[in-house]
Amino acid sequence: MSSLAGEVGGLILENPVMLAAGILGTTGASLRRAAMAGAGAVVTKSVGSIPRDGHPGPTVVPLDIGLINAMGLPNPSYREFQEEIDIGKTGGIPVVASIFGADPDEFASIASGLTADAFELNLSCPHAEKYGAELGRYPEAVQSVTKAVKARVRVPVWVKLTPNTADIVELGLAAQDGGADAVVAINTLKAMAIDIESGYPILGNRFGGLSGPAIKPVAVRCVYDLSSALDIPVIGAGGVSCFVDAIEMIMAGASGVQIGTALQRGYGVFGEIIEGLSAYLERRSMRLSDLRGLAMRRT
Amino acid sequence: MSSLAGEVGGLILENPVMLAAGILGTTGASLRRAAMAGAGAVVTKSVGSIPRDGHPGPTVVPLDIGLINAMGLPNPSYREFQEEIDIGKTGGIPVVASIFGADPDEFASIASGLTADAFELNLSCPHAEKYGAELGRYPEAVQSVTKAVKARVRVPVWVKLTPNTADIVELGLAAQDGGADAVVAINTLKAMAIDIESGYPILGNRFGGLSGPAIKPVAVRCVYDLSSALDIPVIGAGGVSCFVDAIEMIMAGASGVQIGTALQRGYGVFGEIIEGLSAYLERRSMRLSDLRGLAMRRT
Amino acid sequence: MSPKSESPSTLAKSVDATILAVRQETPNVKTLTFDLSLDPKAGQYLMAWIRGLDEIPMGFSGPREITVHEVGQATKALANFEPGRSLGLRGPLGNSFILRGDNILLIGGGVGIAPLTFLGEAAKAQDIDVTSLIGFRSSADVLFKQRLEKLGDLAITTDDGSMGIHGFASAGLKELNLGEYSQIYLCGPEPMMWDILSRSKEHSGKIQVSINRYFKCAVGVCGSCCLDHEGIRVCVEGPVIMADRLLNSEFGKYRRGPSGSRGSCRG
Amino acid sequence: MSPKSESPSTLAKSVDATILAVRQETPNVKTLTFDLSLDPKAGQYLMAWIRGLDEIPMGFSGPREITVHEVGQATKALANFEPGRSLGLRGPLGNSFILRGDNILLIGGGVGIAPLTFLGEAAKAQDIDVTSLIGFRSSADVLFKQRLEKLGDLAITTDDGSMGIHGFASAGLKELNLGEYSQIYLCGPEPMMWDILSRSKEHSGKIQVSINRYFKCAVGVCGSCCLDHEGIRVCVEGPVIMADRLLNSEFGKYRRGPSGSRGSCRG
Ligand SMILES: Cc1cc2nc3c(=O)[nH]c(=O)nc-3n(C[C@H](O)[C@H](O)[C@H](O)COP(=O)(O)OP(=O)(O)OC[C@H]3O[C@@H](n4cnc5c(N)ncnc54)[C@H](O)[C@@H]3O)c2cc1C
Ligand SMILES: Cc1cc2nc3c(=O)[nH]c(=O)nc-3n(C[C@H](O)[C@H](O)[C@H](O)COP(=O)(O)OP(=O)(O)OC[C@H]3O[C@@H](n4cnc5c(N)ncnc54)[C@H](O)[C@@H]3O)c2cc1C
Ligand SMILES: Cc1cc2nc3c(=O)[nH]c(=O)nc-3n(C[C@H](O)[C@H](O)[C@H](O)COP(=O)(O)O)c2cc1C
Ligand SMILES: Cc1cc2nc3c(=O)[nH]c(=O)nc-3n(C[C@H](O)[C@H](O)[C@H](O)COP(=O)(O)O)c2cc1C
Ligand code: FES
Ligand code: FES
Repeated sequence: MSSLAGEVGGLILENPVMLAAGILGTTGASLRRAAMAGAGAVVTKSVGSIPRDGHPGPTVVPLDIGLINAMGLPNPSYREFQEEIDIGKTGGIPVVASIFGADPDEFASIASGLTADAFELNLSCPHAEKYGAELGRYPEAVQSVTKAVKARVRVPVWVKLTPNTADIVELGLAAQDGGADAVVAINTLKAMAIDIESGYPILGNRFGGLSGPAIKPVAVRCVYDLSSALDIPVIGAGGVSCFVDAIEMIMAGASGVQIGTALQRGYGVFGEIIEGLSAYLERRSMRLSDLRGLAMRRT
Repeated sequence: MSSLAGEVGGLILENPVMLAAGILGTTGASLRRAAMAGAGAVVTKSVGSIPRDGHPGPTVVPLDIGLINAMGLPNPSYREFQEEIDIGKTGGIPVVASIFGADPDEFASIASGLTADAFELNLSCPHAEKYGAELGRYPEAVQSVTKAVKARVRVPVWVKLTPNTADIVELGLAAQDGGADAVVAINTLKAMAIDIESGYPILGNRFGGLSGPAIKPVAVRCVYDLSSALDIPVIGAGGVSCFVDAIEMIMAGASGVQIGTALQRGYGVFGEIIEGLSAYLERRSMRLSDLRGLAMRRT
Repeated sequence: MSPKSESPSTLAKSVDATILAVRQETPNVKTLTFDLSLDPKAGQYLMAWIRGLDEIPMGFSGPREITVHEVGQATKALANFEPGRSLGLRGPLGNSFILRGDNILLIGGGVGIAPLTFLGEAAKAQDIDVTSLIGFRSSADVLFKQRLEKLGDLAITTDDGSMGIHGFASAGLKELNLGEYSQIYLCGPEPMMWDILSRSKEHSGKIQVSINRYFKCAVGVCGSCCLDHEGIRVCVEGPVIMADRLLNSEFGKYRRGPSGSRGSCRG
Repeated sequence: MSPKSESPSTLAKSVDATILAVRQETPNVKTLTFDLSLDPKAGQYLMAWIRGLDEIPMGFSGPREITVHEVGQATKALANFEPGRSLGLRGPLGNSFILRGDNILLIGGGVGIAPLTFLGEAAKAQDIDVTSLIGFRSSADVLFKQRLEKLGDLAITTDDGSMGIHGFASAGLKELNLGEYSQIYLCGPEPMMWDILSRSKEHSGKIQVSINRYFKCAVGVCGSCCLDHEGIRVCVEGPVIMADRLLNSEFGKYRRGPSGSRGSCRG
């Protein structure tokens, strides 16, 4: 069987398929379960400095084309969260802590208060006031937050980028300049759904973030653009539901692939994607590195 | 039957459902056919100052969730196009000329060289170098282009906005400041698809614009945000495929609705949407104006 | 854990339903009947969208009804809905109770009686013998007494002795021989269920338990409802879980609140 | 025009096919056989994606083959594909010829013979009588002579008289009584088809014509292929169109190029 093992963003992984931030990442047990289902690494729910209950319901709108969510970054605060990370670690694979804050200091203090295999900076959640994309849309903020965290931790730092921008490459370059070990693209697209029976916006928070199959073409484009312009690795996320999607992301230049909304189908997606990827490589006698960025070489 | 007639962006329309720019809008005959199928107005293919053949094929990628296209603004130039507009006019409804240029002067000179019921300024095509979103992502450019066209024509001027930005409201306000009579939201999302058999980006132009059901939640959010912030009307476009979608757009604040990708199902979509809309209003004894912006009033 | 063992998540969209009737069951419990059926199986639940306020999980107490216990803002609002008012329903969601054998026992308390009654009625329609043991604080809180009496033997306990056996539901256990029943179904407040479970471990292979956790997405992605130590996504793999899987879980020990932080399971 | 009269557009995604065999038919025409069938009906087409270059429409000359006339960059590249090489195919697209009656006539020229031959073979399999009239520049250009001979009567015309009747295909018309045939199928260069049509207007209700326009999207949205004056989307409502709809159209008069500007229909 073709080996899928290798380095991704400063971590050595059994395979490049990971659990995305905020997906079944609130408890150590669910992180460990993703590990047991075959994930190469897991990213936790984004945690901040104080406990948050999140937005009122509905928090999701299930659609044929994907999901709109406005969870609102519920989390028990990083202080209470170390325990979950430690339980997650018993799954035997790297646990990446996703964190969010309102400024470089808050990010840095959370990062220094947690022990994890890597950090992912959520500079991209589109539906939480003062956090996420409200900072992450500005290259200067991306750079300064990255720099502040890098100065405080010794593990790899990934920066998760927002597609709600005219130029994601600008944001990626800012992360790189700030010293990021990798960028993760993409978080959700700012979106909304209205109930035509009542006229109410469906989400409790009125608007939220679109994920799932609908955003895959946007994500692939972002990964391609970032991979073409950056020197650091790009980790792809957005609508990956099967091994074909994973290959598309890798061909666009992704070093690793994160799975979010597809977990609706259950933890089995990890096995399916990993097996599909291996079988594809074997059938073509290719290595993973042959696939990576292939689309950039096809002209 | 509930009347769907009313003013939309300075035009009096039989109904608010229109053909979107670039969809079956290259010939006068196809514009007229949309009119005969029930459209309230038609927008032409975007025309520029010199003939363009467009990008090499593939120009579209059909997906379950929508379509990615990179036509590349093929058009015979505005000089040759007046004839098609005139034929389109025989359909008996307003014909809106969509135009594009690289700067305010080019826009203005095209607009003054054409006779149409209104102009729609394409400041949002995501896949043509020097045109569309490459200008339209900058509020200053949006404002100056709008102003230049407004100074030269006496008919309504609509500005079509790009969702490939961190803040579409900024762009909408710029259009309003420039004197626009309405904004149209949204054009396509910058996107890409890669063939996993060969590694080639599928589109001849490598990347293109995503349209169809996938982008409706993004479009609804843009329409809602714009309607909340602007004084001028907002015309909604993006993934509207049935009357339910049209109602959602109108509840988000849209004065009119444009149909693009759904024309894949044939011209019959106009009839379906218009009938569905009328029946809905009648069932609830509501007027169109009761629906408009309802979501903003539901808190 | 093989993927096959996971129940597929149900992708239900919100539909608009109108309240046809509201029945006051006890001082703080009401049953709402809808104008449409989501065709649920007993044990499944829906997400009830109270527009402008919140969306909360509710079990079915019948094919087109839910029974609401007023405990906070959302349940109070729901309980105050008048007939004719509409709301959004997303469901049916989750797995369901599975009928096994021809002689079943229902054990429950509080509003947990709701799904059990729905199940008992379905069982009865299939000629299965139904015995029920239900516990409440006081006689005023007793729910669905008549519906359950129609199904077969019914034992009631009250904490204050105002009706039936004096004591917790577990007090009624003594009068029953659990070995007799082909399957046992449990739903009620967590401390009560835990009390029953810890006294009947040897039967845990035939006890189906409907449990509550904090649900947000109800489609199995957000992680809010995950149950330690297996990481069971209760919203899609539950709410019905075999008792033997619960014995070594967080169940009866703690549960998570909306932020994900651990708290008392009495909440 | 009622929506019912429109053929539904076919949403085909690109599949990867490998060339199994390449047959040189004439000096500038080759037939490519694929390793898979898209299960087309005669008259339908596919979009052939020559990776890195272009995507172009091609009719089927059989269930798993296309016949390519080298006229420009894309067709030349395609004709030079070696067996073993792969390409992307999107199809089958568009409507198809419809067999009517038991005695049909095929009239064509150039590479337009390709879909007619596929149709004739399908007709023969259903015991329909097939007569063919085909026209070429010269004997070296004659295509599918053997395949058509097997089907029934075959008349050939050449512009230079090097084979068969001397003259255009219309010269062969005189020898046929069009009234005899249950249905007539036409495909070839536009001036030739127009020539035939204008000489057989009284039969236009039973002539099915496969036409070419400039296709870009092939899903019926871009407007590139629309035919005046009805605005027929040839890519999804065609390529086969009844002759009576063509008589008052742009057909035979002009056609649009890639920019949408009108040009000669000889292009
Ligand atoms: C599968 C399932 C089925 C249920 N069936 C019923 C039923 O048939 N009848 C009934 O009355 N109640 C039922 N509940 C409980 C009901 O959902 C909560 O009582 C309700 O959400 C409380 O909302 P509130 O705003 O009124 O109270 P709050 O003041 O918000 O909370 C009161 C209590 O309810 C819990 N709770 C609040 N929100 C949720 C939530 N989204 N998910 C789970 N627990 C929550 C809190 O932990 C707290 O302990 C069920 C819960 C689940 C998970
Ligand atoms: C429904 C349909 C079926 C066809 N079937 C066949 C077939 O079986 N065999 C065959 O050899 N040819 C067929 N053609 C024609 C073929 O598509 C063109 O010859 C080819 O696209 C030319 O591409 P090129 O790059 O080689 O030439 P170019 O130099 O680009 O153009 C040469 C000529 O082909 C026409 N053309 C170019 N591109 C297209 C296009 N995308 N759509 C339509 N016309 C185009 C141009 O108008 C020009 O007149 C068919 C066309 C259509 C519309
Ligand atoms: C319910 C839900 C919760 C999410 N929570 C977070 C989060 O806490 N932090 C974060 O960076 N991204 C979060 N995301 C975004 C995902 O990690 C991912 O970037 C996005 O959903 C696109 O991937 P997908 O299409 O595979 O879901 C969340 C997404 C969903 C659907
Ligand atoms: C094939 C195609 C061509 C298009 N051409 C144009 C164009 O020329 N000018 C323009 O402003 N928008 C163009 N658009 C964008 C549409 O007008 C519309 O904004 C977008 O497709 C979203 O609507 P839809 O989802 O209903 O298609 C085009 C879209 C498609 C799919
Ligand atoms: S409630 Fe979100 S995973 Fe169960
Ligand atoms: S080729 Fe685009 S509409 Fe026919």
